[in-house]
Amino acid sequence: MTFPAVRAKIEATTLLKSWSERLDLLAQQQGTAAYAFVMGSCAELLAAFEIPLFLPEINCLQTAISGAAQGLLQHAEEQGYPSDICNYLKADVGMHLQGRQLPDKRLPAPCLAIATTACNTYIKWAEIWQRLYNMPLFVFDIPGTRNPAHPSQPGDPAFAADLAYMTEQVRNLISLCEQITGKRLDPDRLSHALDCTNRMGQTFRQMLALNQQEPACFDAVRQGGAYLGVFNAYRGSEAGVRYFSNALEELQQIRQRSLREPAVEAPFRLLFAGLPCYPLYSQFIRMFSTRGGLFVSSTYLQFASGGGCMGYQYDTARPVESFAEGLLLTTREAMDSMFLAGDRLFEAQAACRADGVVFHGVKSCRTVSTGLADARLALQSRSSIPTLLLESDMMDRRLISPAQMQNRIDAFFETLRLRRQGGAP
Amino acid sequence: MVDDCFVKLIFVVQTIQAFLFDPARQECYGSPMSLHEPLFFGQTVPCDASLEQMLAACRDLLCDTGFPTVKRWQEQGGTVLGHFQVYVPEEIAHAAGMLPVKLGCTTGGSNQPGAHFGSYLCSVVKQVFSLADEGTLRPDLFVVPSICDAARNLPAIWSRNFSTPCRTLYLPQNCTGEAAENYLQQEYAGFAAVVSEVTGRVLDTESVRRSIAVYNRNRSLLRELYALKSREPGKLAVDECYLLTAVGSLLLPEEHNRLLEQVLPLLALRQSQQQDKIRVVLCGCFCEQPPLGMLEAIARSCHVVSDDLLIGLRWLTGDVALQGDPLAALAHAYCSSSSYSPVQHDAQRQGADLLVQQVKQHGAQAVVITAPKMCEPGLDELVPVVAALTAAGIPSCVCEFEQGMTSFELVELQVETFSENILYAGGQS
Amino acid sequence: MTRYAAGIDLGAACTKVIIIDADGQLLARSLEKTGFQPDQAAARCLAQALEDAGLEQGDLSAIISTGFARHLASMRHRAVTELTAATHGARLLFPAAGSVLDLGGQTIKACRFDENAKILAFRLNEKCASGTGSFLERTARIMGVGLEQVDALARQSLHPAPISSVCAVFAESEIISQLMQAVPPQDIMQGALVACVDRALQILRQVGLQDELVLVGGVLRFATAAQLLQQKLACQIRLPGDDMLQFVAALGAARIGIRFGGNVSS
Amino acid sequence: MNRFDPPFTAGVDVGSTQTKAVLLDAGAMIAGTAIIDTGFDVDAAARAVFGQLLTGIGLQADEVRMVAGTGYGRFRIEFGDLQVTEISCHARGAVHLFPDTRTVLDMGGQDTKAIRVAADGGVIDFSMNDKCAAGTGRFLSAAAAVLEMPLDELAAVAATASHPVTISTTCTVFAETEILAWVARGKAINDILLGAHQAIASRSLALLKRVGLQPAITFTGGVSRNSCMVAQLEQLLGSWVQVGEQTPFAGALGAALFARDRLMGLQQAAQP
Repeated sequence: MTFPAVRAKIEATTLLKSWSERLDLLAQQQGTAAYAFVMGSCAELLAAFEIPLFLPEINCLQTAISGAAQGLLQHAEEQGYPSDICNYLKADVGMHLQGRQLPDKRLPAPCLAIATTACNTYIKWAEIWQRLYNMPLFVFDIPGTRNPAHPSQPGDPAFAADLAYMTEQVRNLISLCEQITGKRLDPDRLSHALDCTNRMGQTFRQMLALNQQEPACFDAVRQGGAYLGVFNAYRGSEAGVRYFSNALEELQQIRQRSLREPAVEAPFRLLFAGLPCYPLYSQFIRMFSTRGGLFVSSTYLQFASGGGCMGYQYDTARPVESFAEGLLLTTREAMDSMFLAGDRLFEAQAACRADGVVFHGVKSCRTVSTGLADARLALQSRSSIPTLLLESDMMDRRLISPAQMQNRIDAFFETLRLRRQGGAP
Repeated sequence: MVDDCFVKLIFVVQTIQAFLFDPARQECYGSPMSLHEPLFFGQTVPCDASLEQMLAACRDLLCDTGFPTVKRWQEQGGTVLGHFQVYVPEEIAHAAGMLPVKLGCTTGGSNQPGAHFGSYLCSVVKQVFSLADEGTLRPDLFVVPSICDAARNLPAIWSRNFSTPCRTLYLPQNCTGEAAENYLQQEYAGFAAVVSEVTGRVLDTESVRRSIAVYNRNRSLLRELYALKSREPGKLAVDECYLLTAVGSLLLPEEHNRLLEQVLPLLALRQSQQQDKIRVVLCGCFCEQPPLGMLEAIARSCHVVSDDLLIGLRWLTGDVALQGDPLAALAHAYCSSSSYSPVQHDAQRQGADLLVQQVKQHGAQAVVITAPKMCEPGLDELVPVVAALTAAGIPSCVCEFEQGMTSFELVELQVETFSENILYAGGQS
Repeated sequence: MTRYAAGIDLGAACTKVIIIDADGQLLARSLEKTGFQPDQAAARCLAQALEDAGLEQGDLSAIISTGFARHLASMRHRAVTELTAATHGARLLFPAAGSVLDLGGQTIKACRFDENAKILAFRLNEKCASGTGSFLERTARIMGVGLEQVDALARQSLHPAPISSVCAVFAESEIISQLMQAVPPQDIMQGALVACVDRALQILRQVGLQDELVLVGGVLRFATAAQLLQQKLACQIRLPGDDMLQFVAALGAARIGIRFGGNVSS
Repeated sequence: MNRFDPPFTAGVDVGSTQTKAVLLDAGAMIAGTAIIDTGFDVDAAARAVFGQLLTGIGLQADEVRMVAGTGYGRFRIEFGDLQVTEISCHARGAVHLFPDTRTVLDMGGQDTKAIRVAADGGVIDFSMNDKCAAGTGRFLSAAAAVLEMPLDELAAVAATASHPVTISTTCTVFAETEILAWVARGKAINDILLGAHQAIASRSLALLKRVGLQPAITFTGGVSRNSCMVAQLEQLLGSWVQVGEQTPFAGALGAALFARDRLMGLQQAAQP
């Protein structure tokens, strides 16, 4: 990457730091926050009630990048948590068992937890908090696609039944928030938050579209991670809107520069499917970038933004109903991008003109990883694009063997180079 | 007249007759010759058959990797619903004349990673896929309840590899209000619509209601079997109880009912084993089933007085109402009188507390927890469960397992150590 | 009349027999390779011990078998697992012991027990041999270090290498990649020992720590392992003498024979 | 000596157990092979095997114009001119030995790889054993160690078995325990060994399926000498598996071919 999107990276770091600091301050003042997950976080609703939002997944991946995760995992395992469970969950539990104290910050206790069925582990995870803190837990049923061949669409009777159930649950969640805060929902505040998310999502979508063309403007795993962090932590806020509009502007400038000064050797355009390798975050990306690879697109952006990067536009005139419908559609999009990845990758790799597809399955996350090997087979049956399947973890350094990983990556690039020299068959 | 020295033949014939009297079902059967052939077991057992012979027949059926009962049903033109663990309302498929088969209870099928899966996955997902992939079992409809993250990937993988239809069943996790019950009734209606599409039969109220009655009977017989095991565990080892229950996953409920009706009186007459064994509750078997060898190893040192083996077959704890809309009745039963397993969130109760109650209710001394490898929901509950047991002063022992394991030395080592330290080491000196 | 009991430990590699009297006094012990016929090995080994003790088999009030092939010893009155046996053995050797950690070639076992040697909690590595003796052996082999040199080498280390993956099978690629980054061999060796000890500690912490911990198992041939454990644990650590190291389970089995007799079915 | 024409090129494959070397002449004819145990000093092993290769045919080191290294120790070979992964090398070597090869199975001490290759020896797709999969040669050495039997006799003993046991553990080290358990249960040694071979073969099959195997299949790496493994694979695949004298050297051969490509490229560039 000749012109990295530096500004977006720095601004993201600043914003996430201030998010952490606000939570730290809250913890110091014995305040509490709502715990929710990135897929179906209900951020706009919580914002309308001014309930601070804590996203444990983001906190966990930060501990993996900083190296603090290993101690948390070890601590949880010593309490009997098995080695085979989601390591996000395990590190989080380790943190709670150590008094919500990390080397650089403290975290507030939960006043409410929201776990959608986008990932079933969310529920098990939240049940553990419930045992620790006895706070209200709202389990949010979000029915996904029943038949991979025929997803129901708005207008179908089946969709109407799901939507009715969603709306009813949203109303119940609103009553719960009203109970917790002692105030009524202000529909205007909800509308405003939804409007912010509308603008963020639309911009995010444009940014992703930019990378579909050549030359690519950003690495979807490296810079993509920064975009995701802000999207999730600042959903429904003006700060989020500003960040994304700056980020888009930066990418447009990078694109102009790249067109004027093209790279000596065009990078290998790669599509990433799966989850990042957070314990070796930079090293993992470098294993590709030093060989001339650039991730132009990533399925991670789709599900880890809770489907938000599709740019769904809420109808701010009827905020509650539209919130329910948006939650159903975006979360279903997130679920489809995991469970139905295999059916969508062929179009995705064609759309981003990929030279190769990298699948990274992790032990921690069966939601995303279970289907990857088959998705790869399905892609291979339709296309001759080179693929690489790696397995490691997103949290636990012990599960990662960099020597093995680099060897496989080297072999993959030997294939990509051979193809480029000989012209793809 | 049929030779009545063959018990199996009798209940097979009665089952068939019951079917034949139901005009809606007749199309399943080809020539009348099939009347005189044993339908399911592929073998006959005399009516004075001993309990041991019946158990052996159950074992043969369960260990037969060729799925003889299912094959035979399909050869005769019957359609098969294959469904994944834990609970699926089989009544809906049964009412349309399908043979509901609960997958993942048998010993067959490869549990190797295979080409389609990565390494970090439980055996049961791999096994169910490999059964279809190797052509051993091809249900006409495959249904997966959205029990866990791994299972939720199965329908897409299935539909990419096989042409037979499949569907996810989104059972509610938030069963707190009326909304969930209404939603579930709709979800069942969607399931019923697929069943109709596959079988070409429109489901009417009467036929679903009839099926509910058959399953009510089945659940009540299983409750009797479990009550006997709790009362007199020396009469029924856990592996035997498993055999009697698990064949239900491969038979029509009518036929399973006949088997249980034959077996229960024989069990009552059985001599109880008097051995030094501890009374335990076995838990952790709600989805992936421990291999028989492992249950035998546990039975060598323990009297299992209660367990969650194949809990899905006993999911509804009471009778489903025979009045009103049958789908509404099934939905109501699910939301109001379910068993517990880690794949089902329950806003009112937690698994750990229920287990402590279960131990007390059955007068058990200890708990053996079988922890399925790579099973997220099961393993996530391990610590809370052990903590609750410890707090209640109940000793527990955790053994990891997977369906395809063939070596039980470690299990034996752990269960034996556990049991001998409860039985002997403390008291005498 | 004095009562005597024999404990037979039918281990994967060796079969060990111990004969003690009612006071726990050691009368005889013997050891031989288990081989492919554990029952015969046990019979030979028992005969040898009886001869050394000047006793007949009929003099024994109890013969208790333990170890991996415990159910194959046909002369046994009762079989107990090696976990139970090691606990009783440890308690006999060290009357204040509260837990045992067994560091074997393929298994790590930890037990916590009460004053009657009743096991309160135990744990073992169930699914993989990560961090067991076989990882250390492989590491040493890859670096061309004899097993007897391991301690001397590790002692020279100032900065133990962080070794995160202790899978015995992937040892090669990990160790070679460390060597490639020019990490000194002593730091790799020490790093491997630290990693194995950490893995063992993790299993030990799951059963909960007691005041006095008895260490047994083949990994203790590396003195560094015990030293590292002592550094990381606040509790008292006990090591059976070299002559008893292999006999702890057999001793415990014999002790169970004295305490509970041989007439319990199992 | 005269049979081979200079310039010579060589490939050295430093594997986890053994180090192999192959010498090629100008016409890509195999002029010599050598093999030694890797031991702990990778560079020394590479030098030793290279020396053995040269003495075998009476060449001086400077007569070998280009040396390629492969295998885990490839970056440690100080006299190597280029490094290529063993995946590309096995593919290239297998296609050179058997031009109709479309799928390669390489079974070595630490890794098992399935590779789908193009007609020119280029890698189309590959898949390797994951952590904790027992399908490697190490499993057999473990079995040999437990049963106190020389490694090269395993195949002959296993071939006499009729009722193989099932070995299901996924950890190679635990496989030893499982083998011992079968011994304790009184199973015949040959049945246990055949079970071990079958366990590995079926795991390899999974890898092969993962790359979408196509005939013809060439079996390379150290274990390709094991006739029982060949038979088990053939039975599972229902087709022939190509093996030969040189298949254990396929990695080094591939490396030598890459070295030769590089040399010829440089020569062409030098002569306008």
